[in-house]
Amino acid sequence: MKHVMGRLYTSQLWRSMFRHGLPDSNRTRAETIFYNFFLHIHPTKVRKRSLRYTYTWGLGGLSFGLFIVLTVTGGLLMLYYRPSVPQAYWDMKDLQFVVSSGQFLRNMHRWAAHAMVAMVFLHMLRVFYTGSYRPPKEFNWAVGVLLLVLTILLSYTGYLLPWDQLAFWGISVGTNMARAIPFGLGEKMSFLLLGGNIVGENALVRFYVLHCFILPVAGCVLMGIHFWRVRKDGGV
Amino acid sequence: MRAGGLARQSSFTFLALLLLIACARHDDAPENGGVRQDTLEPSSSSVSTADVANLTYEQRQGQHLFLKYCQVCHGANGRGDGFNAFNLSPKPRDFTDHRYMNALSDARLLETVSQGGKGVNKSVLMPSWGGRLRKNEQGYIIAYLRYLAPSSH
Amino acid sequence: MKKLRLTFAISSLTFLVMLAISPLKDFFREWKWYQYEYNELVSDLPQRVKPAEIGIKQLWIQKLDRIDRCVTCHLGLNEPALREAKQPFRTHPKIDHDYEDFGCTACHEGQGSATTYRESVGKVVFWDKPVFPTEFMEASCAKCHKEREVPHAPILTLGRKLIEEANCIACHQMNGFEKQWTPSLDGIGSKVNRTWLVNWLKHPKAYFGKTKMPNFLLTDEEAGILTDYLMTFKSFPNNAALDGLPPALASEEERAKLLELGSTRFREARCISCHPINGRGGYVASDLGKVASKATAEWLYGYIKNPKRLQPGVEMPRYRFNDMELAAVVAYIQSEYVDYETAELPELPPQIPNPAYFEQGQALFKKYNCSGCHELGGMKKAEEMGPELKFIGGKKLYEIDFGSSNIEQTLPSYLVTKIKNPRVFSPVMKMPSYEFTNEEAQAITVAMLGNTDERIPEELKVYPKPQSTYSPQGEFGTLVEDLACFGCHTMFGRGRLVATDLTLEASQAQKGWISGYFKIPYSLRPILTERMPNLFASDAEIKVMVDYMEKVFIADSLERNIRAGRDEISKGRILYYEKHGCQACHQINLKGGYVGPALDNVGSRLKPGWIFHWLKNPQAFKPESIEPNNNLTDEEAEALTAFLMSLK
Amino acid sequence: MQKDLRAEETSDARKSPTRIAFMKHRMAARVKRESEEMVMTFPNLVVRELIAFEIMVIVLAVVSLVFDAPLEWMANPDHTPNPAKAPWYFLGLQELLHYFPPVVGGVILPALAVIALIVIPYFKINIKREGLWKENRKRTLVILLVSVGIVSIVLFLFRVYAMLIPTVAVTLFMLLPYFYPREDGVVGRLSGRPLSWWIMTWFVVIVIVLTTIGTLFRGPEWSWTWPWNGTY
Repeated sequence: MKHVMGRLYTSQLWRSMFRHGLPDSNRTRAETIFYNFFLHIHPTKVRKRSLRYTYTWGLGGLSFGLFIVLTVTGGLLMLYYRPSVPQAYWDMKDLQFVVSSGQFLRNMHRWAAHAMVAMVFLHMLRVFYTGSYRPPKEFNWAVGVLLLVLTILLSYTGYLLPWDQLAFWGISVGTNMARAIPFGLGEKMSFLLLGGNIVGENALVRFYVLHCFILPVAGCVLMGIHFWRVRKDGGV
Repeated sequence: MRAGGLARQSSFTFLALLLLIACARHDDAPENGGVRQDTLEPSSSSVSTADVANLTYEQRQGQHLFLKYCQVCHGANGRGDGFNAFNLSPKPRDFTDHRYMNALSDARLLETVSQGGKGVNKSVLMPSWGGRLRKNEQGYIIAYLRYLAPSSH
Repeated sequence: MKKLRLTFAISSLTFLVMLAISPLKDFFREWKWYQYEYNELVSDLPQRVKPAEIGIKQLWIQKLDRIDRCVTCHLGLNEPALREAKQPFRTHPKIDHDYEDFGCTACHEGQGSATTYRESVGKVVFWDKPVFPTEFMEASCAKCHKEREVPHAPILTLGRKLIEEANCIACHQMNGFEKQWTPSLDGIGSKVNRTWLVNWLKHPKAYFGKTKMPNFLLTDEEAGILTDYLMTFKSFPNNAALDGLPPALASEEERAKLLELGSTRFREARCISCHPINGRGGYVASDLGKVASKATAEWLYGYIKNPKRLQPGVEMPRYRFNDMELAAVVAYIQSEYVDYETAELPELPPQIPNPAYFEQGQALFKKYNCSGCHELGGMKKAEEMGPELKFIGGKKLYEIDFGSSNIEQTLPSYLVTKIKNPRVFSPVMKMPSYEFTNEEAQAITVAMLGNTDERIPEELKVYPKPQSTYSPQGEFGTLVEDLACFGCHTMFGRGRLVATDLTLEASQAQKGWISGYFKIPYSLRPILTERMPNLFASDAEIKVMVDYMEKVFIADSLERNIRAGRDEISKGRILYYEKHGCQACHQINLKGGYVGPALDNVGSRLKPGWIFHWLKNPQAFKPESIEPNNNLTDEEAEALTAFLMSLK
Repeated sequence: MQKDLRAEETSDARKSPTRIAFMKHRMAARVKRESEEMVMTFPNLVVRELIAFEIMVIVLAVVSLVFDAPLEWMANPDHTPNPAKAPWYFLGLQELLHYFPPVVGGVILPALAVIALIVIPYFKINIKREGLWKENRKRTLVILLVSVGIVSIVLFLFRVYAMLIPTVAVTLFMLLPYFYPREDGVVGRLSGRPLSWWIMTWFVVIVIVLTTIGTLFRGPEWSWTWPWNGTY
């Protein structure tokens, strides 16, 4: 057994993918981090202090974890969802009744979305109360606030997609709030958002595109910046 | 030792979770259909409502046809006591006679309804309904006759 | 480090297990067990039944835009071998609509897309249309069938009839119903006495059990005020006035002399063909049992003399009585039809009208939308309408206020309760009580549930026949109006069907017989209580009517010459007695059944062509007739006709 | 004489703007770095992150298996539910709209909050994060009472008790170290809190209170409804 594994680890195919040996010495452990695309965001060594959960609670990391869960479940849900009236609603029913694990996927997506809003907000509180927003991290704090706004917008745009009473009136109430912005700006904004004056098929398509493409891409870019800055400012 | 504990622990968690899920998604037993009456007023039981709930679709349709075409002679309850019965000789058949009715096949009953007494060597006073009632309507009537005299087994 | 590894091991294991549960749950879905059970069931049957392939099945009904997955579990719908099997495997009864063309939920409702029992029968919060219980099933027929009588849907048909009779559309907008005639209240102050009106308003059915007037559940005070208000309306429509009593009715003695004549005329006029007396008799008009305690003698006299003058639109014939006969009939009614029970009760104490009674009475009249049915003082249109019911069947549960009642929260149960007990959900509701039985309330509910805004393709809909616009002109037209023929007879699709459809009368009956029948009507069927009244029409009037009928109520295609030789007659006699057993229903010389009309003089009553065509296909002329269609050959029909024509 | 010059390692550039030590003539330069214990990222951090992620997904999966995501009736533009509620994270805002005119509740206040959040780090006041009551105690008290008074009067005029009560409560906690100075315990800890901390806490408390009220305590016509009488 050991022999076979040994052969595998030394084969050219394996070596072409993983350029480091088994992470059994500090050198190979360091290599594991910086040769790995996904792990290279981390430094090879971290302060022991920052491993303490009670300091960061891992809230930022978990927010990102939720984002991953949402991306995966959301991607799968997109396979069954048509953003049109009233198909959207019947697709929800089909997810519930016919699609394998469809209800589970939708539940995961829904609850993870709610959790993410709360998680990002809590992360912001943690950052504030530990004073981690102070210079030189002020810009990263601003990026973080924008990420919170993006998270809420993502959740909000997704709220309309099932096209049920809850969704329709939740969104109607929300956009009516935006209409209060003076100088006709609110009217313009809500018209832009809804693609019309009422929540209808146009709004559904717009929210769908915002939810599945524009906002996630913007989020990814900002997240990249956010993580990069964390690392540069001495974080994990 | 530790591995055993782990296995026990994880299997316990798994079972607990399954239990949780089973409780949450418990499917209700079929409820009794029909409208519950307003509790503010004692409900009056109505015969025909009970009939509707107890009879199958065919029997209900059959009952409706029976009351229109057959009851004048055979009576509303199929006892052969319709208001026109005493003008007739021989008397109309009593459909609640289990022994007699159960001995007749569906095909025979259908023949009688469709061709009348003359078609089956019975009294000509029984008209033939083949020209008036469609095949499935005759079937409904047979279904209702079977309801009036359910087979005894 | 070891602890970390252990935690990692446990969490990874749990992680994988958790992610595996959902696919596992999917694998053991409810419908699969039904399919396994079905396959087991059919493998035990003696007949060969194809087992089901495991998997979700659905019917896609494009024209109705429905997808029904009911067939996933209801697997035996098309298998005659499973007629007695338990649900969900039982065979579907054979009906005119194949479920493969119409799907399941179009008729049964429920959530067609669902694949679990609970969700598919729809007893879940966010599905408003759970599967109809059997007693409401016929509501679905109403989605497409807009005609008055829906075949194979007796409950729906009854419901529609009740809605029309109760005049629901006086207050509620609903498609497909016509407003029923209701009496005008102008002149009511000169017609009835106050005591009667108070009692009537408080409980109409106590006076006349079959009245269409509902009980508005008025308090004593409200009834009093409304009565005072109504009693102020003394003058009749179009300023018609009562003539006062003729001298013949003025004194007791004079009246007593007339009683015998009155009694005879009352019977000859067959008043009870339309008016019941203490509940017995016809059902077209109001009960006469206590009419002398209700209406004044002046009014009775004026009304019978010319009904339409005091009550425009009423379908009461103007009998051709002379003044003496008229006074006699009124005298007879006055002596005979007295309400002895209330007469013995103490008179209501003299009323001191509330000074504001007129305004308050008018407010009550408007509040209860009395003008929805009754004309009064030019107030013709209904002012306060009830809720629109055009689409009541599609009403969502969140739009219904169940109040504090604890009935089942479904639309049918709401409607049944509301119809039976109109003010149960909120005391501010104004709907009157019609005292419907449970059965009637359910029938009405069925008819209402069919009023949905569901989109149904036009080609599936069945509409009622368009309203007949037949309106005879000239002398005949005046007579038809005056004698209120449409009140009982139908002509060219217009009128009631209490009596014969006259559209083909002249093809049916011989001219001489018709004239004779106008003079002395008699009952053609031994068991009927209603029959044609003697209208006391003059010979000239009869001639006008018969001549018109001979010209218009006739179809040349029904003429036929029948050979009536001895051979044919004896052959017909054999057919009558020995082959088709006609004597089971028809009497000749007092022998035979009395389901159909007696045939004693049929040879001098009917025309041979009519008999021939009727025997060939009775329902072509009278769809509701229960006469069997014996599929006679032309030869047989001619022989029977010959036999019948020999009965003079 | 040799005096140790300590170069503190900090990420706070303002507090120690440079990391240059000024050396006197002939002084031996020896910078001692305060060493902090470092560990390898792999596996220490990576495995911990994975565990956290896994536990989170487990919790989510359990929740998803037990509670179904809501799906109500199909959207019906003709029938407004009573009350019509936005998603829960906007219910604080909706609650504000109940009290203030739309422009104030729906635009000015939330915009102020977001802008304030973004600009917090750019105001370099009290960068050392000294306790509220460390200096100028009298002046601070007057300013505090006046500003809280103004805010409270405005809130009282609009009848916004849902904000007034938390405001007063937070102020009381702020005043606690002033009137009962202690070194230790809760009061001792509170006395070390800077103004920015208090403002953020006030903001958070109000967000939580308003969101909770909007979510659980509002029924038809946005009237006060106890959660045990049904949530909407």
